[in-house]
Amino acid sequence: MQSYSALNLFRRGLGGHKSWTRAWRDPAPKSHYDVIIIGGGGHGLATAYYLAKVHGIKNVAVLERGWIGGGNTGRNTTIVRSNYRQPALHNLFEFSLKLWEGMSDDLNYNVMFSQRGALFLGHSDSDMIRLAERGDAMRCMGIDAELMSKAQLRKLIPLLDMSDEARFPVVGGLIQPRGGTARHDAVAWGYARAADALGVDVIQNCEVTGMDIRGGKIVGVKTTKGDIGADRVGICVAGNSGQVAAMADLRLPIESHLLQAFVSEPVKPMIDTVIMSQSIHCYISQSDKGEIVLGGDPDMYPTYSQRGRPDRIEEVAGQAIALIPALSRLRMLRSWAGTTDMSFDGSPIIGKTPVDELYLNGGWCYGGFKATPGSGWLYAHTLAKGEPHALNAPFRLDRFETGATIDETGAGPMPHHR
Amino acid sequence: MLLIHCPHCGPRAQAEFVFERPLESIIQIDEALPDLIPKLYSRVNPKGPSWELWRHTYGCQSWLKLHRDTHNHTIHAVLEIGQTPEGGDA
Amino acid sequence: MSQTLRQTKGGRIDRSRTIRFQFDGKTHKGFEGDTLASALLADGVKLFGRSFKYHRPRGVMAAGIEEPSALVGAGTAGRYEANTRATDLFIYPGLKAVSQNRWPSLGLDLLSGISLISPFIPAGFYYKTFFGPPKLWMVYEHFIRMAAGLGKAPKVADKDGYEHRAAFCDVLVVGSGPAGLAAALAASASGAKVILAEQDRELGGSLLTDAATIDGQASDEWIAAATTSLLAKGGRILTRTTAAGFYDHGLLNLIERVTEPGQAPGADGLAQRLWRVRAGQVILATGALERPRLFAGNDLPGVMLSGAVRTYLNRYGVRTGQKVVLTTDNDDAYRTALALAEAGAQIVAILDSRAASAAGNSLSLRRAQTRLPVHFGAKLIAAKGSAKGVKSAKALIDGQITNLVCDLIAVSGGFSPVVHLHMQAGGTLSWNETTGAFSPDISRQNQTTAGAASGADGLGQTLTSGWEAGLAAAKALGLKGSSVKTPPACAEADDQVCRSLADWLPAPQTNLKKAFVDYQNDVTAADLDLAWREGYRSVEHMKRYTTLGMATDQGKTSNLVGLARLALAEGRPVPSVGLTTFRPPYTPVTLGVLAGEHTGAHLSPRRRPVLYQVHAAQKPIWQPVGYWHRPRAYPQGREDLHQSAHRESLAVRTKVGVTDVSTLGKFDVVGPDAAAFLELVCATTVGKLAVGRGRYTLMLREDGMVMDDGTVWRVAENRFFLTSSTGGADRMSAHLSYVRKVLAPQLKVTVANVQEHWAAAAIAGPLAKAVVENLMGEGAAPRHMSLGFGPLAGIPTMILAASYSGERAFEIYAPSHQIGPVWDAIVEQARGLGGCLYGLEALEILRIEKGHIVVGGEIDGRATADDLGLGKMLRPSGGFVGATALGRPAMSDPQRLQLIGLEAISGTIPEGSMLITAKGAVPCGHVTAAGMNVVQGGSIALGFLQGGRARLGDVLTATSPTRKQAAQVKVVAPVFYDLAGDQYRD
Amino acid sequence: MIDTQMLKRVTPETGRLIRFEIWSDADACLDRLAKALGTELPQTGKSANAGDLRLVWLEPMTWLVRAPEARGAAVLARIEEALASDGGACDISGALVRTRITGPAWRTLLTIGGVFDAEADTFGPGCMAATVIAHAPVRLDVISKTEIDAYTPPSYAPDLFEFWDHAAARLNLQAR
Repeated sequence: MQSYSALNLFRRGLGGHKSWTRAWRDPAPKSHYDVIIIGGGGHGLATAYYLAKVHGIKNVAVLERGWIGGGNTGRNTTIVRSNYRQPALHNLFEFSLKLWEGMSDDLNYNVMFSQRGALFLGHSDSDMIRLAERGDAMRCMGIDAELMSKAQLRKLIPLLDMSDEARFPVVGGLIQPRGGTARHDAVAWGYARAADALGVDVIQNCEVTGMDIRGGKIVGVKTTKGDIGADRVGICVAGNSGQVAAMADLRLPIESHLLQAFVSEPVKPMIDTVIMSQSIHCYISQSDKGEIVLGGDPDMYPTYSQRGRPDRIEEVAGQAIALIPALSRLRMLRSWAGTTDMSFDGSPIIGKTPVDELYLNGGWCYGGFKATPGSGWLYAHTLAKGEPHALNAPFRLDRFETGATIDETGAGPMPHHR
Repeated sequence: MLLIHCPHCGPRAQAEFVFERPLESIIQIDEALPDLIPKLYSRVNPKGPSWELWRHTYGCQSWLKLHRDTHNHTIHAVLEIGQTPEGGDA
Repeated sequence: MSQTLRQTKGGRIDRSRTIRFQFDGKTHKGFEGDTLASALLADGVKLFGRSFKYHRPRGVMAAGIEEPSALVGAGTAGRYEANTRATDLFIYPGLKAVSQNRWPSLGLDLLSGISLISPFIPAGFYYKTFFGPPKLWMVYEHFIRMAAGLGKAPKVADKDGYEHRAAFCDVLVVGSGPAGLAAALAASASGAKVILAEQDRELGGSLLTDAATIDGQASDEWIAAATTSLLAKGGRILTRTTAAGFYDHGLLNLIERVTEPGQAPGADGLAQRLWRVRAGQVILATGALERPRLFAGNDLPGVMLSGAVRTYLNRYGVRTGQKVVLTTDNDDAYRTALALAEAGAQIVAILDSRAASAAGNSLSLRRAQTRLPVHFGAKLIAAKGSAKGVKSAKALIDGQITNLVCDLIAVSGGFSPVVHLHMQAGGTLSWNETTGAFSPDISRQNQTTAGAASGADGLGQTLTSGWEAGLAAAKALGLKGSSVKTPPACAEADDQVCRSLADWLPAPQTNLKKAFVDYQNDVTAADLDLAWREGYRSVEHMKRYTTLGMATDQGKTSNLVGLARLALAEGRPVPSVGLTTFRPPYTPVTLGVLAGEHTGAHLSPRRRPVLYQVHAAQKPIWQPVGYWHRPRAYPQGREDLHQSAHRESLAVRTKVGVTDVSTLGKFDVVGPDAAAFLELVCATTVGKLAVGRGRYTLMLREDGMVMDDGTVWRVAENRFFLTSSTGGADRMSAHLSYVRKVLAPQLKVTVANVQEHWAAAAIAGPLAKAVVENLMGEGAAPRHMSLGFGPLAGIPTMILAASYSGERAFEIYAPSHQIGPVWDAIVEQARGLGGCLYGLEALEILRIEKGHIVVGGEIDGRATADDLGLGKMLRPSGGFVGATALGRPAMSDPQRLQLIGLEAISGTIPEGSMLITAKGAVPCGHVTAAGMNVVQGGSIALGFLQGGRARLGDVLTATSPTRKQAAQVKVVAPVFYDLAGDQYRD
Repeated sequence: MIDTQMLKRVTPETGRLIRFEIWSDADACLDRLAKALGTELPQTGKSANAGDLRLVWLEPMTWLVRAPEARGAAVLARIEEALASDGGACDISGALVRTRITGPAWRTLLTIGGVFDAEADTFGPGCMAATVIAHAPVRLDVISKTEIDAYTPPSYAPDLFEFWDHAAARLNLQAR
């Protein structure tokens, strides 16, 4: 692996950058792997990396139908935080957040993880109680969270509408200072490059078309590049989990929905932190490029189309302007849509399936990006040991059958009520 | 935003409708636990035609069965509750 | 300024109407009809802005919406619009525009020094450096953020109006060039209801640059006649209106710029309007965009698209150069050359990359050959110059490198049909290797493409394809044929063809590090090559790694050039390397117009109880509950919220209080099967309820969790009245309808949502009965959990004797529109007995003391009835929604969170705090609601505790690290007042 | 380019609103109701006058009757008698606020902030439609070419009426 550094950038710059080589190989699939990961998104690539790095399992292939990072890794609003209320969730996401903090150095690839803070606004005293409850739950577990007064908010985000006439007047907030954003594509590329350097085969344009299951145990997959044997297979295709699991005759507690996001044209810095709200379902941040990144509720019905409904975007625009009135004359530049794996309690699934040696990582709803390193690490652990880590044990597939669901919002089983 | 042909109100914007659930996951009240669990907590989640329950919440408030393609959004049929499609089960 | 480059006549500007405006603080003059670009170009301005990354000087490249370089900030204060294309901004009196991304000034931009280190910061350089701890990256990032961004950030709220409007038509035609007008005429003549949308301020498209003769008329006259005809047939014509998005089932969003960027609106206050158009058929006549070519310095001010040069000359009367070099792969550029020559410019050279044998034979080309220096097989290697503009060009002519002195380089790299909307609609493309262009292939919606957007070449083809598309659309809608049978015909059909021969290879001597593909984002051909070398070979990887096509021009001029470069590296044909996805918007759209009216105070409905104004007169503290606004407390004098709430709750405990409970969910359930129906939704026994009696009930979700609570009353044998929480009322309404219509369609019952039909006052306290009987007569007050009827203040009312506060209480219901006198009478009576109004805060204190649960508090969507201590209420026989799912093992786990009461041993219990056994321990529960013992005082709370019911008597800490508060608490049963329920009864 | 006259919004006097639903033996029940009300019930998506009563189709097998306040109780009793055990009726007088919009531009007004084709030629007098405008649920009943009744829950009414007043003011300005 060519080392990345300012010095090397300078040296190779003297040669016109002609000597840079591929960041990761383009290998043909081998006939057999110890572990096959289906899905070359951030989670799948991170899983492969940690399998090789932490567990020494290097005979690993990541099979990607299209181009790596082309699913939800490249279609999110890049927010990283661990400020959840339910213990199983904040423990999972905090584990992930700690990995984010060392990721660029670990991968020798700058993922631009920027801890400019993740803020939830409160718009009533009852919002503030709920935020304090969340913050208290986090603080008891050693996770950073601080309540913000109106005066502090005014200083932090001068453009925020602090007037009492607002439909949802801002009365305070809860900030996680260690939260922030990262460069989403770089996460996929960084993990691919680092995994590749450890011997993992990252195979693009290789669609899994079937599973070879014998006597209740998976022994390999069929792909557009031929049949490939494996001792263990991990599904990691959030957005399409149901489609891939169906190849093993599995039905999942997952519906595929659509989440849209969009960015404005770039302007000079105006918003430093990630802004979310307890009452208004939109989230706002400003990328390093200067674009305001905006997202909101999903489209509320099952679809794989990646064609969003315009009224959802319009709603988010209204919400964003309500919070920051100066956004009105900025222009939406690009919009996109991702297919989300909506699980039936709003929490992910990481663990075994009823098929021996077949594992599932999915159901991330619209919160998977921030979990990328943690999800990969824990999934690698689960795949390596054949048993879940304590952190992902609660996120087992059979929790719906037993009733041990992990319902952050208390919205119940229907994804569109969430 | 879809255009849904309500059998009562004619073609109307999706903004007037609310998706409820796939027909396969309608659970009768006396459903036994072994039948309820898969209906409540697992989905075919098809990429293609799907029978779904919607409601014309901001229109005539009817519950409607839609046969809708989840991939290209073509709506093949909209039926009233109690109607069954010709040659198919819904 | 003197408008030195303005021609004395010609063009579509109105020389009689001078418009003054400012650019970078300097006053300029232009004419009505000018864009900011044309007016400044006429004044000799060449430098318009600085590029994103290297701060290179940039001028105007195009004459329309595809402009990547000439971006300005337009307007001031709340009307300031950053990144406005100078080419898409028609000047108006008082316009103030400023250049962007430069410091301290456009001419002297200190950040242009970045250009010096450009060899070391190629595409994706930031991924390879800035390592170290995240804190260190934050330092680097601070400076990167300051350098990035383009325009200044807006700071002021926008007061102008935006409107959304729905429109429906048979045929929507996008684009009013010759193809669009012909299509609209054909559809309209066939009886279709037509909407024609044009992004420009006037109709005509290419005809505004290249006048022609159509059907024997000058094109201006033909356009005017077409307009008259369309309007006469009921068509709607929208100018300055861009089709920004093509969504499902024939829905398009059109953005109408009622005012220009930064311009003050008229009396109606409207800046922009969003048209939500649902069309039976859509015809896209969106034209084609000219592409630049690869040579070093192709981004210098003074390098312009050939068509744009002609537009500035013909439409705006501005000759943008005196000594001109043209480089082209098609015949169209010859028309530019001839027009320039006719206007007195010197044509230094026409460099045609085609071989003489492959060139076209249009009239323009033939005429140019006779009088202008035309070189076939010739290419540009480099443009040279400075921020002040191009000074010379280095060309490869007949294999020789030749220097040409010039002040304008007009470039044509062929034309890309505008297929964006076709692709947004889900269509597919076909590739023309000769012209190097994608054009629409299969349509997935009721949509066709016409004119240059469909790959038509020349005005003759364009008019015909538009006409045919219009007829076909009408036919598809089942309309009668057109009364007019022949398409519009033009005299110049032969001349207006361009016969592009795509040539993607730059001259071999070209310095690719200075050959820009994406002008705004400073992506060069060398950057693309580097990305490919590093393995970013999927078109999406290349885009994301280099930022190609991600600037505000959305790659309109750069995408295909970049794609061709990738195809070249891959050694594959262009279509096989794929395309990035086309998504809305076609051109950037203000967030303001997307939001429409629905922002600020109107973001979402503010539902007001019918007594809103009556309460407002008392100046209460309001509380949002979902969409509702309800009084939280009625402070007297200088009371704060807590003092007021305590006084109000004390009044209820000792005398009497009145509160508005109008917003509760309410349902009439009527019919012989009413009881049977209610037993499906209510988890408690309902059927045995006697007429005139009521009881508390719970409704569960299908997964067994408590969804809501309320009361159910038997009004008559076959008539029930059901109440539920305010916040859950809409959900409950949908749930009841679902059970009634989907699960139990056979039942003979009607369920009517009467939430807003009834308004109600709750009267609670030891003197509540006296209030009722004073008003309605002796014996009018029903006993606890019974109902009665009777007139009050002359209005027929219903009285439910139910208590949430724990005191003897009555809810008096009257129809909403008649509640006024009823309320007034009750309040007057209560006050007369020493009582007062109480709000939600007092209600909260009272219910906590009584251990009553609330939706959104203890009913949190995760609690079962048993968790809430109400398990015994459930009908053991089951048969209600949610009963079955309770049989899952985890639902009866003894370690579930269970509702408990908490009494402070020391300190005040913080609401929402965590319950811990020792410092540093993992929380074993939390406080859901905290209040006080109303009469005796003392901090009490409700909460959830793991296995809580078995832990009564335990001492825990309720800790709130975020508020630095804690209290020592004792776990008790969740009721603190009147355990026996004596206060309820008489 | 809007051809309009001054739009006016008039909040009329309140009347009695009765919602009723038929669940069984529909044909006979409809006959009884027709006799009781003096006219056939309007078809799907339609409305009609019956003396001083206004009949509006609401939902499948569900109608709204607007009666003068003074006759409200009598009309309700008559409907309940005709329904017998084949249907149920409820007084919902307080659940909806009716407002009358007058002026030929009511069609344009109702396209503002909406998703329904109020400009369709087929949506004429005697037609009803339920839709959502500016987030508020609205039921529309076309009275004549220049008049339409809009019914909305009272809690949404203040916001919606303010929205319409603003939009109408804009239209009136543009018409000048």
